[in-house]
Amino acid sequence: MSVVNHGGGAPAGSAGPGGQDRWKTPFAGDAEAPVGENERMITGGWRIVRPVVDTKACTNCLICWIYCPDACIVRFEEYVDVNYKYCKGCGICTRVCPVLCITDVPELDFAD
Amino acid sequence: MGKKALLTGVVAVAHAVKMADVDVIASYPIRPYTGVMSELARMIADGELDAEMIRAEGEHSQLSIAYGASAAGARTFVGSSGVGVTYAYEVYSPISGARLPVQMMIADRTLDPPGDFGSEHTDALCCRDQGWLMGWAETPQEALDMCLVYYRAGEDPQVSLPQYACQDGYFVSHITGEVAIPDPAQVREFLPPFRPVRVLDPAKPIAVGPQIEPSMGPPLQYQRYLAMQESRRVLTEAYEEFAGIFGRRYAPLVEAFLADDAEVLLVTSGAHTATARNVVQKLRGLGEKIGLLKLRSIRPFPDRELAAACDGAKVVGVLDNDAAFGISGGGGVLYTEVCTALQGGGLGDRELLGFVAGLGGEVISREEFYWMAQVMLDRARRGPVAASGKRESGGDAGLMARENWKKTFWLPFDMEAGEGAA
Amino acid sequence: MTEATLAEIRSFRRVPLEELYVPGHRTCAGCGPAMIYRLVLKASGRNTILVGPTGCMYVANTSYGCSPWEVPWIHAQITNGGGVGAGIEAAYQVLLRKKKRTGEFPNIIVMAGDGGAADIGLQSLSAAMYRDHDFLYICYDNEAYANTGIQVSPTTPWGAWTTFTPAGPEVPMGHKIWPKDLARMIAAGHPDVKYVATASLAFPLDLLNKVRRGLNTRGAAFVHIQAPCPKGWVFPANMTVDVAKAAVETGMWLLYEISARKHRVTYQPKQRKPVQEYLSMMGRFDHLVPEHIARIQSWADLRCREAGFAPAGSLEQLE
Amino acid sequence: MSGGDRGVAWAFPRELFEEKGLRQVTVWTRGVVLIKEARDVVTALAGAAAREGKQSQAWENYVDLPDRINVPVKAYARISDRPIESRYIYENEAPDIVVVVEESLVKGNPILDGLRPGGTLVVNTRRRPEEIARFLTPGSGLGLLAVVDAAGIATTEKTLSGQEGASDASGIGGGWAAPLSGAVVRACGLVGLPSLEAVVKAPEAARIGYERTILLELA
Repeated sequence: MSVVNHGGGAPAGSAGPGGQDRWKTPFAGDAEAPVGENERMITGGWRIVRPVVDTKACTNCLICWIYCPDACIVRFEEYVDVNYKYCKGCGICTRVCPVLCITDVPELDFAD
Repeated sequence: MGKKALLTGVVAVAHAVKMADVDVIASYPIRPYTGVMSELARMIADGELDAEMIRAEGEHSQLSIAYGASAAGARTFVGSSGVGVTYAYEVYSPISGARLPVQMMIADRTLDPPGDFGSEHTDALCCRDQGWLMGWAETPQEALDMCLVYYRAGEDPQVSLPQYACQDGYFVSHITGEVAIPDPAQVREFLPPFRPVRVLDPAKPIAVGPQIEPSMGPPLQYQRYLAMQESRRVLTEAYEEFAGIFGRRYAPLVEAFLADDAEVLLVTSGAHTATARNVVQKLRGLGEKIGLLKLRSIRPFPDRELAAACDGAKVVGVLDNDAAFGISGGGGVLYTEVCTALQGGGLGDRELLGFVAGLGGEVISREEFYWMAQVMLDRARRGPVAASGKRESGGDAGLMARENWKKTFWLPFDMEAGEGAA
Repeated sequence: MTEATLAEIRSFRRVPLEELYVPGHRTCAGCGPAMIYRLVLKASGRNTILVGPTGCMYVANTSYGCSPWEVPWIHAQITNGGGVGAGIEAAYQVLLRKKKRTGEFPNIIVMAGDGGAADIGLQSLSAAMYRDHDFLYICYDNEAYANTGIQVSPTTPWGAWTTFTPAGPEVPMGHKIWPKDLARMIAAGHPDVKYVATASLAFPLDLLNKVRRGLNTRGAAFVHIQAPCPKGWVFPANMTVDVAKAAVETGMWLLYEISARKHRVTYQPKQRKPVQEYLSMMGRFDHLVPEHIARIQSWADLRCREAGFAPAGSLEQLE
Repeated sequence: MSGGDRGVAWAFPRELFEEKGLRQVTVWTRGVVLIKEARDVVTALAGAAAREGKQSQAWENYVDLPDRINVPVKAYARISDRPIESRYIYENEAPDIVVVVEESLVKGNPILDGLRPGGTLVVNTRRRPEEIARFLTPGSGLGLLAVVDAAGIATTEKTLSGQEGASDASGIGGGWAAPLSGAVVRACGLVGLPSLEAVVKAPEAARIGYERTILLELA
């Protein structure tokens, strides 16, 4: 958590009881805008099933990309893949894929 | 140099808003504050002021517009009265929580019922704990000056809090008084352009007001608490600098009148102070050791300053122009505040009385202030009330009776009923 | 104020790659409103300020003091999205005019749910539309107070089950009031509003372009977007697009725009499907009996006629 | 909590609060159509007094407002050589001067209530003062009755500007208020005529009003 402390705010970085981080609260609770991803809310652990793209079969039509609510379809030159750090496993990409190149696979089938 | 004019409180504030070069104004009509907005609309129509004036559809939206505009970096002005003030209640804490130094002028009006439009401080005092600076102006001059001082203090990065600049409706808002209108150059010297601590700007994106986790709650509220504490110093410095630039010196938090050797002190705020001061002065002429303390600031509440000023007084009376039903002590808001402020200073040696008066916009007459003074002087003559510790250990029946003496009074009823004697 | 006009987007490949609504937010898996949020920011670009009245898209997105937006965002109360948007707009107008700041006038977008737009915040919305502030107000309509646990809102369909309108022996249809038609209210009653449209997440290019047209309009614009809610409507998270599409194909959600006071149907199904196909996709309509469904069918038929849909079958004849 | 057996012994020493040199002006008018004229009279008199270095205040009675067409309403001014102590005693309790903007108000309205003994009444009318006197309460202590045909000297102005404590963008004293204020000056010398002429839009009308005022000594 970044510290933005304007005067009247909590003492910046100063130790509250126990000298804990909880005193380092941004000014008025403002949140910094994220860059690229919001690491304060990693949602990959939400998945029950994992969408797996057969990248060879993918036609790069971008339908799954446009519909992903979590911006987790990653575009490459000739195919797409999935950002598993944030993918919640909703299954929309699998559902909308016109060439059926995405498969929902149980998360526990994977070691990682 | 500036010039002098006879102005009402609302027009005096409009001049201050103009000289503060306010950017966004949001209006909604309700008497008696409404004249400030017609005056500002005229100034815009006549090319005297360049500002966006949004005719909002209610007070709630007035404050919402102010919230957005201030977050986008604009110096912002709104106002209201009575139930208009309470209608906007939802938005007060978001504004102070986002640390946006919006200024709201309140020309007091009774909350319904009674469905009249007389002045009563209840409307503003309902909002006293929302994280806004709050204080009362006694005259149009004070109203103008308070507007400038409040922008200056509220926008100070050490404070970053909104401000309720209050004045008694009709009394201050509508009666003309002589006002020294400052020179714009003086105002520019005193009040620098608004430099917000952060702005909604695509070039520097942030999120204002996100949801938090509970552990962020204590420090976030603590920030606001510290800012309010800090505002005592900032206000004091602002009034000091104000005196240097404009030549008008104000006691920043508590204004004492004939208080130095007073055995009896009346605490007031707002317009009726003028009448109270008149009565106190006459009684001094008769040899009574009575004085007056006017609270210029209610938030922050000047407890230390008040306690210091009350040191040595046998009886402290508190005028409340507000209805607070069921409140501790049976007086008004200020009575409970003063009791808390003075508790550390040997409360047992000093009697604290509360007087609720002038409700519904009724004039607080000289007769009423005179009676309040007589009640206080009578108590002072009877000597100090023993501390409750003594009572418990001593078991003195007389002392117990004294502790049960009536402490709070509603005027004119208790006056007419012959209450007041110990 | 000179501003670049946002161009029409004609294919998925032309949709901006840049993500301004980044991965990492606490919205449901399969969330319709989140999908809409992402598309809206692809349409508007970086020069945007968002106003987020209380609702799912405030609470879920900013949970625990974080933000998933690369553009500035500010919370508004559920009551006052219109007012807060108006204040930001007024500030930018005057600060640029008085040269207190430099740069471009931003796209100001209020993203309100149906409760914040059609119910408790309607006054604030109406007043802002009436005053013609230069901003875009979007209602993402998930047809209930979803954040608080699915309570009825003024856009909840007749016959829907919500926690405040459960179906039971005494009230077999559940909710028994027909929904407010917010887009038509805004269009009919606010003469200075120059652009009003409805959109569906199942038609993303249409949605993107309607958002852009709203932003390109000088003055107030309003876009009403149906936002299927897998939690509240009770359907599997992977079905969000299917449900949205079915709403359009059955005439339960109509796509049109009103620009310069001209009403234009922007999409009409060639052969409108029975509403039963849409209703049966969702648990919130499970309790309905055939006579209820017939009533909903009549309602949909009426609305399609009012919206200027060509009679069933006539489209083929025209082509 | 109970009070004592008896109240505090007290009697209000009214004489202690006499404000020597304070002059109170109460103006009666009719709502909406003639309210500006009443407001202008008190504003002009207070403004003229301020020019002379005096303390002054001017205001409308909020209990009478918002005004409705023809309803009797009041406006007030206070002028003093010394700081005004009764600034927030809202109504004039004992006017020295009563001004009636529209003549029919003398009938059936308590215009002379509280009048200070020997006080002055100024009425805008073409009638003779004796004719007006017929409608006045006997024993009111009125010392001087002044009449002026303000309507014959100026025409009324109508504006919504200046309501609710705002300033009046149409200016002060362009209508009946100028000759009426002139009559006040003539009747009791509250302020000097040059000061009045300096603050009104129609100084000529103020002077003519001053000159054409007819005085009737009573009491």
